[in-house]
Amino acid sequence: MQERAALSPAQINGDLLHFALKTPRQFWIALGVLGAIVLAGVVSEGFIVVLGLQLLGLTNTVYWSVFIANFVFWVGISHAGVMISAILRLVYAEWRRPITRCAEVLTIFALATAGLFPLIHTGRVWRTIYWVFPYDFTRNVWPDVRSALIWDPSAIVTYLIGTILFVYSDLLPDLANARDRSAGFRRRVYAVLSLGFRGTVRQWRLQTIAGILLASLILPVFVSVHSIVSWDFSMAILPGWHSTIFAPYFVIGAIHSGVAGVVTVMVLVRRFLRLEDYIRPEHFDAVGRLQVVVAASWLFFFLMDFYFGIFSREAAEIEVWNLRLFTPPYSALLLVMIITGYLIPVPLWLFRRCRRSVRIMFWTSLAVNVALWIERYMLVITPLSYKEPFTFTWVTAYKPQPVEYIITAAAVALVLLGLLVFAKLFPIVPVWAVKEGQVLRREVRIGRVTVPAVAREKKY
Amino acid sequence: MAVVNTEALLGIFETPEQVAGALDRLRADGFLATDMTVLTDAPYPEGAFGEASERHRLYVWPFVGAACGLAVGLLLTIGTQISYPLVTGGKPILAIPPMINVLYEGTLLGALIMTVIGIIFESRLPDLSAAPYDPRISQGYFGVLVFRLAGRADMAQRALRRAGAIDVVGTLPSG
Amino acid sequence: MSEVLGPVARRRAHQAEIEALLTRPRGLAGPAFGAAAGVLGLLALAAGVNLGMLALGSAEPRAKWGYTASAVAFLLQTFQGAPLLALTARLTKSLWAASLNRIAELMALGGLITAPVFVLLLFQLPDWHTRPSIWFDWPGAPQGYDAAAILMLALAGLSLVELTTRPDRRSANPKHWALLDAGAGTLGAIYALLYVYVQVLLMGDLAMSLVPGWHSAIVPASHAIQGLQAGFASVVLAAALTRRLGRVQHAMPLDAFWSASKLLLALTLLFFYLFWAEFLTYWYGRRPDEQTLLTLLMFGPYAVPFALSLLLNFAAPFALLIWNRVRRSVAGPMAAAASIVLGSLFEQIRLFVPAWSLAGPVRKELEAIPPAVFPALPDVLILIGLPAAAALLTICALRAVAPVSIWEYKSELLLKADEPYLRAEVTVLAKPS
Amino acid sequence: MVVDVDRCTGCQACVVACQAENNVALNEEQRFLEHRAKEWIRVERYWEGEFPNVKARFLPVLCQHCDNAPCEPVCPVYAIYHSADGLNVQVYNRCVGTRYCGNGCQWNVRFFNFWDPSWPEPLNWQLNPDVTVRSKGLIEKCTFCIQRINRAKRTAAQAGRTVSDGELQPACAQACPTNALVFGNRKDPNSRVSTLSASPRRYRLLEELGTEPSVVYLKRVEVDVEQE
Repeated sequence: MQERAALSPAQINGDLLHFALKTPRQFWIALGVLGAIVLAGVVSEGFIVVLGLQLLGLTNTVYWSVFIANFVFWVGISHAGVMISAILRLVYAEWRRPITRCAEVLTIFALATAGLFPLIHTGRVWRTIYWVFPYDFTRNVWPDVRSALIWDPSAIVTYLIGTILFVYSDLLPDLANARDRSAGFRRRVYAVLSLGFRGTVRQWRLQTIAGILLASLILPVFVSVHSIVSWDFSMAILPGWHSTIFAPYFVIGAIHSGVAGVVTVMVLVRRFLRLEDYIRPEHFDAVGRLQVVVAASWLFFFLMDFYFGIFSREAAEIEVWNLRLFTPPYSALLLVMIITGYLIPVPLWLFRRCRRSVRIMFWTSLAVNVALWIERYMLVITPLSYKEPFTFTWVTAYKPQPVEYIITAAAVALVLLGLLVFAKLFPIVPVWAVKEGQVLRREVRIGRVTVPAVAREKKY
Repeated sequence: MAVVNTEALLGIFETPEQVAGALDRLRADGFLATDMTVLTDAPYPEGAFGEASERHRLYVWPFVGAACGLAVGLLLTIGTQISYPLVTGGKPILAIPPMINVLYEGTLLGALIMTVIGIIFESRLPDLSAAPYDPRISQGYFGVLVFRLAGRADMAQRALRRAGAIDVVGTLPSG
Repeated sequence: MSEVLGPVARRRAHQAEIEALLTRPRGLAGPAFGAAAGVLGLLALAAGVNLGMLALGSAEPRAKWGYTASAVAFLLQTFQGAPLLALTARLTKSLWAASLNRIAELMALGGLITAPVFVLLLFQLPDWHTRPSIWFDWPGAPQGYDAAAILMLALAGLSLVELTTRPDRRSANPKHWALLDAGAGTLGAIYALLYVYVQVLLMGDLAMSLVPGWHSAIVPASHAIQGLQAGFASVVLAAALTRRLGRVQHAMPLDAFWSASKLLLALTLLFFYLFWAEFLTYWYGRRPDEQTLLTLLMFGPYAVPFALSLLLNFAAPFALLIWNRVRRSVAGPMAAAASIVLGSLFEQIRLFVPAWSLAGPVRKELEAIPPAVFPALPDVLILIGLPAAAALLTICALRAVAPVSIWEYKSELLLKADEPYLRAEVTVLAKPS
Repeated sequence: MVVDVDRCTGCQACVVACQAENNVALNEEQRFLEHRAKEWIRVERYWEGEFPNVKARFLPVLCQHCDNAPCEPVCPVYAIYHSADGLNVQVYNRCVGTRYCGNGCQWNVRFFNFWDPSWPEPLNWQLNPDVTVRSKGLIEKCTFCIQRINRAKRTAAQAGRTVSDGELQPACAQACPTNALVFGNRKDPNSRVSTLSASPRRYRLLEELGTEPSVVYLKRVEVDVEQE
């Protein structure tokens, strides 16, 4: 599986630090375009603050909408980082090396973007500070721990801080490397950030242990985050939301979209940073195998949600599924979701040749995320807008409004912008991990074939 | 922190084999295993250069952090609920299941923060010492750092040179 | 920098070990085997007789089948969950599991016991008309579909055993190897899919359908994950016993137990997580039907098996397995595994006995919670006898094939070796594509 | 509160009275088309039967002030709590507008302010000074005219007695020409509300959710034998 070419450390430095240390013109163009989209989103949000949420397509029953769908979607994407990085570290998968950091950084920016949505979707944005921080000291009124919306910030803050620290501790050796390769002001900044890391035996020892230790600590957080997001929904006794399966269903959906998100970012990094030597077809091959399993589990949970929704033959739950399956536009959306989330990508991923094609992997990964966005949209909107027992709320078709489209697009741009700026400032491929891979690289001859091999520390 | 105000010498090598040889030679000259370390640009298997194994207490940090996180979490969840006991939805004032969700996050946050602090601390960072360093190390060269020279600078330098060092840099004027 | 190694030389060095594995009297030695087989056989016989008496007795009350259902579910969790370890290892190309794969796959033979009793249970189900079900009122539901599924699962297990033991039973030619390469993975995947499907049917038709208002979508998934946990645990337990009693310590290295115990730890955490997801939803929702369910399944008449299940499936193995020193031994993982296997039994009891105590006409909601059904002597004999029968099959199979798959052991030797690295020693793993 | 469905004529007097008493924003036609109309109490109208044998059925729906309200614990900022009187109280100052409570409520009686309300001249002169005008971005709902409850309590406390049954009425009950809406203290076994809710016609809306609503409905008495 590992068809890595042997590379010298100097060459690795040159390739991987190039983008961080030099500024090509495309960078400014990309920065400008993404910045403009983000700015449009900020302006739209300004209108919302001034004019109120009437600008959104909300109605008396559909109180949560695209913003919450975006929130769930981006939290889902953010699961990529830990999924790829932590699990692959724990199983010592060699192919993790070039992709761990872009996965983790994707987590940071996706999560930060996700965190914006619950705040901007509230009616009084300027007061939400009360929600996250205790505010009423004199009367001792604090946030209510019994609310799922308190579990939510606690989980997201934990995950965000954890991931940032994870990335930082993993970045130390590369900051030291960048310090050694730069001059002037940049050098001083890198020197301060790298805390004077010099690469002693002890420091490397701790780096390798840290990767494993932090990975195993952050995995339980990772599972809890999307579970708690799912409990925002399943705690309410709303038919279609109040389901026990939501926690694992959300997590597996998050992994599905997250792994696809990592593939997308891998392709982008490979293409724009010209890292064809580092992010190689065998990496896509390995991710593709993983995706087959993840997609199958996702479909299983989707079917369970469906089966045991209608299993009880309760009118309300059946109504929700009626809406999803047979009522346009939801029926069409559901069809698109199944096709792009499973029926197209999975058969392709079964073929080794498709898994190794960067182009196919890119488009299938995008398709999966289209499907997963639709899934979240359906999960949020349909239970809210099914025909309820009261005539007052019978016809409640929800239509997204222009500001919602703009802010959704701005969120995509914001995440990409974050990745771009990060890649500009820091090496997005972990230089030291790639070098470690070269150190541990071996070959074994069995009969007449030479098989790639890897050296591991003897465990006992 | 390790080598503040201490004279030290850094030999630059091209191959790991030379480094292992240099360590052997230094030990033969009477330097202690704790008086030298190897600088590399990537982790090598433990003991590859025949260096002394490093003891650390990193595994204690997450447990301490988890305990702190749990304590802070308990304080916050219990404190906020009983400081102004408002009934909501007929749920008990001290509602244990929701608390467990928050406590869980608090515990893990504490563990994560303390672990990263532990990594930095155990790595002896931030390193403000003036010990010699050379940018070539992160370019694939190897460094052998000898400290606590105590007047044996020449001896160390000879040993490094003889082991194949292409360069020796140091904080004291080389002789 | 890379040196070319001589795997053939290494292999020759280990040839003696492999020969020993091949030629030694397999599994338990003569009299010990006889004694064990005798005891297990007697227990199995007792279970069979009691099952027959239950089946020939009056149809009502159906509650009397609760413990039989628990025993079937227990077999499905442990013996039939075991081969999933081999599948996971093969899919991820994990060399550490090479020495556990054989035991894991042989345990699939338990399917021969599970399938007939499962089918017997299907015909004890109450009237199906208008019952909550994923089959609605389709003709032949649920008996036809469910029986087909469980038989297919047993069959897939047998094929897996046949395929993976073949190279050890007779000399294999290149065609065999090609078949084995493709077959073991594909068959394993089919087995896994069938396993999950059977779990859905088991929980849907033999448990949830019987309890008014119980339609928890997570239950099939959490039961399947618990099956992975109990299955992996039973492999660890069985392998640890075989290692000791069969004296194959050198062929089952510590590494296998160390790595398996990490998976067990992860699955133990997952067990609690899935329980929590269900519990929290019900606790927070507080609808009357949900509160009834919480009482029925967790805190009411079956509080004791529920508490034991939480303790043995989660608390005890978690407390053991978080310590690396415990994981890095044989006794530690074995103790945790034993706890999980036992806990799994209590988990089945708290799920299936209350469900079958409600097996009657279709009701919209549950008005009163029935009192606990305590096991009578026949129930106890069935609970012990059915796993004993499956264990008997497994140890009989161990007479015919080596406890460690020799062909996998040999290929592990080809792909894995210790060698010096400057002043240290490292393990080199080859990764053929 | 007890709602006698048998007495309700669907005249909507309660809706208008509530709108006036509680400074609820005006509902223009466009608001209904957008499904953003605010009616703290609303009269649901159902048609039953085939033409010409059609019957209109009316059902006034207001906040049920559930004892185990699903809207209360989901609020992260304690903007909703359960008062000692058994009221489901919305604290406008604290509300940040997550609208989570609105999702939890199955009766759809929680209304979000999509904009700042405005009253054209001279309607702004009829605003009730006892009731806050709620700004945009928060949730509002029926309070059982808490301003009247508090005033009655104050008056009674000054006179050194407790509030007697029937001493106070929320605007909707006061306006009801057929006395279909009856308000009172459920804890007082002799109050009219308690007597009425002991009726065999008693039921509660969406009772199966187990939220213990405080509003009791009395079933319609079927006089039409043909229908049965």
